[in-house]
Amino acid sequence: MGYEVRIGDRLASVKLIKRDGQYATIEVDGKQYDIDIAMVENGVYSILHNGRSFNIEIIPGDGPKNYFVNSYVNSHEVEIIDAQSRYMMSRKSADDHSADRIISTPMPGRVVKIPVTEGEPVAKGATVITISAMKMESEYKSPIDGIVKKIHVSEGDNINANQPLIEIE
Amino acid sequence: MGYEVRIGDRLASVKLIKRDGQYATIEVDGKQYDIDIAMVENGVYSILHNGRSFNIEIIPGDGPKNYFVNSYVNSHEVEIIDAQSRYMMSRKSADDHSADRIISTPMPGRVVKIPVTEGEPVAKGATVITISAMKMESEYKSPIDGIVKKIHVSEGDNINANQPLIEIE
Amino acid sequence: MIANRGEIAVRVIRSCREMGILSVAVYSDSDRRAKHVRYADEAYHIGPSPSRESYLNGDKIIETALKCGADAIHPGYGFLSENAEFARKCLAAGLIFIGPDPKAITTMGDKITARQTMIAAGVPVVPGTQQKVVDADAVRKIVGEIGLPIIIKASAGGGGKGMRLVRKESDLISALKMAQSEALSSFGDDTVYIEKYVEHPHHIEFQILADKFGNTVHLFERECSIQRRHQKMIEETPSPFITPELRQQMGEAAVKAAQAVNYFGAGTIEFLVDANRNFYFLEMNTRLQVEHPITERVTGIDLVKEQIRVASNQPLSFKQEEVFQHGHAIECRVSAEDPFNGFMPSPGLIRHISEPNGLGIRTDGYVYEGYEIPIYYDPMITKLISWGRTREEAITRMKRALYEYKITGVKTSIRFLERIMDNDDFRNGIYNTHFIDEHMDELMSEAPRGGQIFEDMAVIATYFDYITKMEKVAMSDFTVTQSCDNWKTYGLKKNLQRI
Amino acid sequence: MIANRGEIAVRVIRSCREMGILSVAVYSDSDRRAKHVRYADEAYHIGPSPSRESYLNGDKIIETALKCGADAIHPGYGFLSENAEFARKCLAAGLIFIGPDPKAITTMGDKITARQTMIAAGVPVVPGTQQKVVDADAVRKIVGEIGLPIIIKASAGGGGKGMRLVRKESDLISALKMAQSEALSSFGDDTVYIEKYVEHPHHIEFQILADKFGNTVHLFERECSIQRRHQKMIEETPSPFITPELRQQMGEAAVKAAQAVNYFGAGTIEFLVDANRNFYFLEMNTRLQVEHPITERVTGIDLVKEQIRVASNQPLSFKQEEVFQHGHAIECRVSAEDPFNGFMPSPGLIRHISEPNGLGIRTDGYVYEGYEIPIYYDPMITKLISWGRTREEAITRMKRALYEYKITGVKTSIRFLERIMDNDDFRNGIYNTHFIDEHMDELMSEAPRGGQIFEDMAVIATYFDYITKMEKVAMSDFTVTQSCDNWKTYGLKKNLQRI
Repeated sequence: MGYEVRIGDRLASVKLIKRDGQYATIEVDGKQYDIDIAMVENGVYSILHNGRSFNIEIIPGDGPKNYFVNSYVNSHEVEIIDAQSRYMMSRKSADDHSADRIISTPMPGRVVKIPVTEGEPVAKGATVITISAMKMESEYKSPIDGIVKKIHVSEGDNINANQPLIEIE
Repeated sequence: MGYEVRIGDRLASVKLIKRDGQYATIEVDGKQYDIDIAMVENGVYSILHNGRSFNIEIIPGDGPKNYFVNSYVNSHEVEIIDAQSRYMMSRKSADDHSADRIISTPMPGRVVKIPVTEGEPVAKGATVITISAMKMESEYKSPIDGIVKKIHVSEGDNINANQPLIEIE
Repeated sequence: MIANRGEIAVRVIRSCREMGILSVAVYSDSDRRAKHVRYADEAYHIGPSPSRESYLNGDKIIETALKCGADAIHPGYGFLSENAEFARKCLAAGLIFIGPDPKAITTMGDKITARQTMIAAGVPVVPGTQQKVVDADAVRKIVGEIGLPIIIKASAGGGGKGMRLVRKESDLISALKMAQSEALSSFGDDTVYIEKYVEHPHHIEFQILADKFGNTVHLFERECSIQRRHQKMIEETPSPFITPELRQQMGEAAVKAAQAVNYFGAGTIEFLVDANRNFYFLEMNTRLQVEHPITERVTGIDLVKEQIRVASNQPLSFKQEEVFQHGHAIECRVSAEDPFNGFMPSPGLIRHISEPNGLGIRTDGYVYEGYEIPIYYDPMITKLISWGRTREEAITRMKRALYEYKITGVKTSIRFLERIMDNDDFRNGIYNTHFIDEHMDELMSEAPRGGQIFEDMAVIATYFDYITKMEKVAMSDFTVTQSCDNWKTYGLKKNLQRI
Repeated sequence: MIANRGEIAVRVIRSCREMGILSVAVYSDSDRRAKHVRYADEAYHIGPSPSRESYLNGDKIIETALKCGADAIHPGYGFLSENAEFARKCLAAGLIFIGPDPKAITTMGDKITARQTMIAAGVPVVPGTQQKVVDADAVRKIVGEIGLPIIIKASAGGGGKGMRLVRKESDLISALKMAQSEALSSFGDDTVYIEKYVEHPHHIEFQILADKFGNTVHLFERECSIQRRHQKMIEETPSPFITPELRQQMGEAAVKAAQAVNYFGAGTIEFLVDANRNFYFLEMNTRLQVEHPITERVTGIDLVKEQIRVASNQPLSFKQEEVFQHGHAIECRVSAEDPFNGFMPSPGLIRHISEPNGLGIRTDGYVYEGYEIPIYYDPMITKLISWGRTREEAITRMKRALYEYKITGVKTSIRFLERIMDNDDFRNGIYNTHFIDEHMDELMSEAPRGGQIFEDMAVIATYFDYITKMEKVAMSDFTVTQSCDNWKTYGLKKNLQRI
């Protein structure tokens, strides 16, 4: 079973060479690792490789094949790329232009202010929404000169991470 | 929905009077409690009752309706008694005599010694199996004068809690 | 009753419990599941999630306290802790306010009055005006005396609001106008004053403790210069910067400052110390500080217990000459934020926590597995305190503890704090309040640590996790698809992938 | 390399990490998922689960150490830590053994030789024989000198095996025979000796630390009289029983005892102290003790780091007169056992842990959520250490911490320890080694605490949990039974009930 795995900016090619219970040989970009791997807690793996002890924690991310992965020294965003993901990626890059025009936030919060209305023209860089989270306010700006197509939220609403807030076209 | 709930030696009769989300009125042995109840962690409930804050942890026990329940000051064994349980209880008490003659342990461990063989007569109080767990050895004795009917394990075996080890008749 | 939330509410309840005092928590809508609600003996709802409708609603808090029969209110830090009006209302309602006399809060809360009081008491203050500054003439006059650069500050202010640094004479008038207008809009009062700007200062504060019988002691200093945007991030005691002589002088000045306002309870005198080790009174915090645990660690004194004892009219149980600094303590504030993405707040669900433990480690936090950090309050979720016989041991121990500390589900500042512990200037104790700004590039560096192998192991574990779950899905396909339609199998598949 | 497992392996790795030393763990079959394996930099498998095939297999451990390039072996406590043969083999293989010279282990391991050495050094020992006792005549002679009651002990022994208490003259001969035969079968050596039995003794030990340059210091005492079947359960320092004068005398005797065998590293001199405060050398433990953290807490000294420094030929970094006892520390050993059911061991899966935290609390443990405690090793899973300025504060803090400590999935001794903290005699510091036996009824009392309401809330939560899950099952019945057969629905139901 071979996959490509995206970790940060790197695209690694990964293959299971053999497996016998907790012992496995896995190839990453042509380099073979003989490992002893055990899930020790929910989502945490202990890996022994040539005697070295690694602990890797895997947390589901936003998409079904996206993960946040913590080794004990770094955090990574990791994605499994299979045929379906490749298809989605190609679609997404075609759609990219429009996707960029949907304003959302990486964290949950509360809508403080929406200084624009639907149908109103906005200049690139103009603030279209202000979000407050944990005593810190952040302003989100229009990426283009355009028109406010749709406003999905109201002032005072609580919002989730990555929720579409405002569409500009 | 009314049930009987066994807690330690007490049999309490419990009834849900009303419920609205996290607010509920529940009657225990005729006493009504208006509570605000929320599951805060997996299996841990926070209950507020007249302002008092209680934390109750519920851990599944050996049977499907058996639980270990920890309040912050005590631990209890609790069982939900429904029609099915009542049937099982009546069956069990009929079988009681024979159930008593199956030797098992409350904890996992390792079989150190079985000084008897199948078919051998044993006196009441004679050791029939020695189990070691965590550096401590425990001897289990025959509850009756009888005959060793069946030995399910061998010396050196690892055993689970409540696993039938030896039957005496 | 603890009129607060988060780690400080839990902290206060712990000391209550040790003293055999029943504790009462209050909570807002989004804090029903918070640890302080679960941990207290009693808990009462006081309003909606936004602070001003709950934790800042003094009348509701007092009403709740009276209704449940509470004897005293501990305000923690933040929220109503430095609100003289609230303190007065508590007293008027017959409740003990665990803090100083409201008059001391008022005096220290108005910065110009505080400066005047300190000058009268002989405590050094930063050169500048003693009176409010209204017009351009007054500004020019004072600049003529103390020279540039200066800072214009709001008298009612705090936390950087209504503050303007002026380096050039030509900016003076516009800066004055802007400071006044910002002061008016932030605090409803346009009174401003002027202080000489101290270059590359250290922010060093002294913990003081006083009873109602005239005994005032200090519990030595805390070095709080590791700050980002006027927010402290790391504190330590003793300060690696000050000398024993300076420590004694500053300690005496801190005691004088507290005595000048007839202070009782726990309080903190903040000083600026310049590169030549001249020190100046900056302000007084008339409450417990976030960073109080490092003082507790080196002196052994439980500050919350002392607050409660003073509030119940007991004298201090020790004298100045009985207090010593044993070893070295450091505190790191851990926040739910993404340091590598503009310190963006990161509220959300805590999936997993492994807390550090063992010799010389203390944590004061309030989050637990399965808890959802609300969006309404401060991002600080836990404080990690290390102690060592020497500063070096405290640092290596802190590194070890940060390495052990795992919080997942939300982004935290743990990795950023680790990098500060690794910084040579920090390790050598050579830093001032500009430390984080000056070292930002290095602290932000995305260079992978530990080498390629850690990255490959992350890839391997993720891959292994994925194929193992795929196998399970394949097995369930085999047994389930016979009798259930495909849509359900898909749902099951999705679920398994999520487990 | 740490030739051990459990909390002590984790403890040693922590200090290694703070010193910048890479750590190597070893593990048996059932310890693949153990915390020390996960936490160390490297980890190697050394054999099957039973100790004698893994953690007691010295040759395999040395072979593994040589193969991975380890410089030194820390033996922890238990297992091979007091095995002179193992220490010798380490040295012969060119490895540093982090412990004393093997000769010191041998001398102190043979109880008759240890007694002779102490008598020669002028350290008081319990009155009794200096030589081995072979026959009835020798027994009668010594009883004539010291009187009854006496204890007959195995010279190669320890931990209560081969030990016989004799109160009546008529039992003397049979007791001698039984002790000899038990000694032979347990240790392969029937050598026994006789000591006067000390009634109602205190078990008080002194921590000593010595370098290879002749510097020997003691780090004061630990009171270890709270025992059950010769197993310590709670330790504290300072001892509430001994006086400052006695402390000094015993400390000097402890240093003399260590010097008598040219001891270096960390070691413990155990004394019996009778009701009149006469003290007698009992034995020396030539390794780190389980209860070492309370000494670390009051002296501030990291004993593992000092062990490593001594082993790498560094002198002690402090002198006797620089060591002080600050405040009071107590340790509670938490075991996976059921105190209310004959202290039956309770291995198994840990479902949930909430650890206590905050001021003055330290835990040293090794279990985590999802970890399965194996059946092969000691039931102790964690140690809880509290500190206070006074003994009373340390006790109330310990109570608070025990209240916060939740470990579920296995039975633990936490509730039993809480009851000891509540006991008046314990709180007043009036106890000796018979404390647990004498208070067993009270400690075992099943009287519910907190009143009926806690029991009703337990009932309510369980009931609520059950009906909530039933509702979910009812909902899934509605959507699933249409297309799947009943057997599967039943399986699903069962599963939901288990979630």
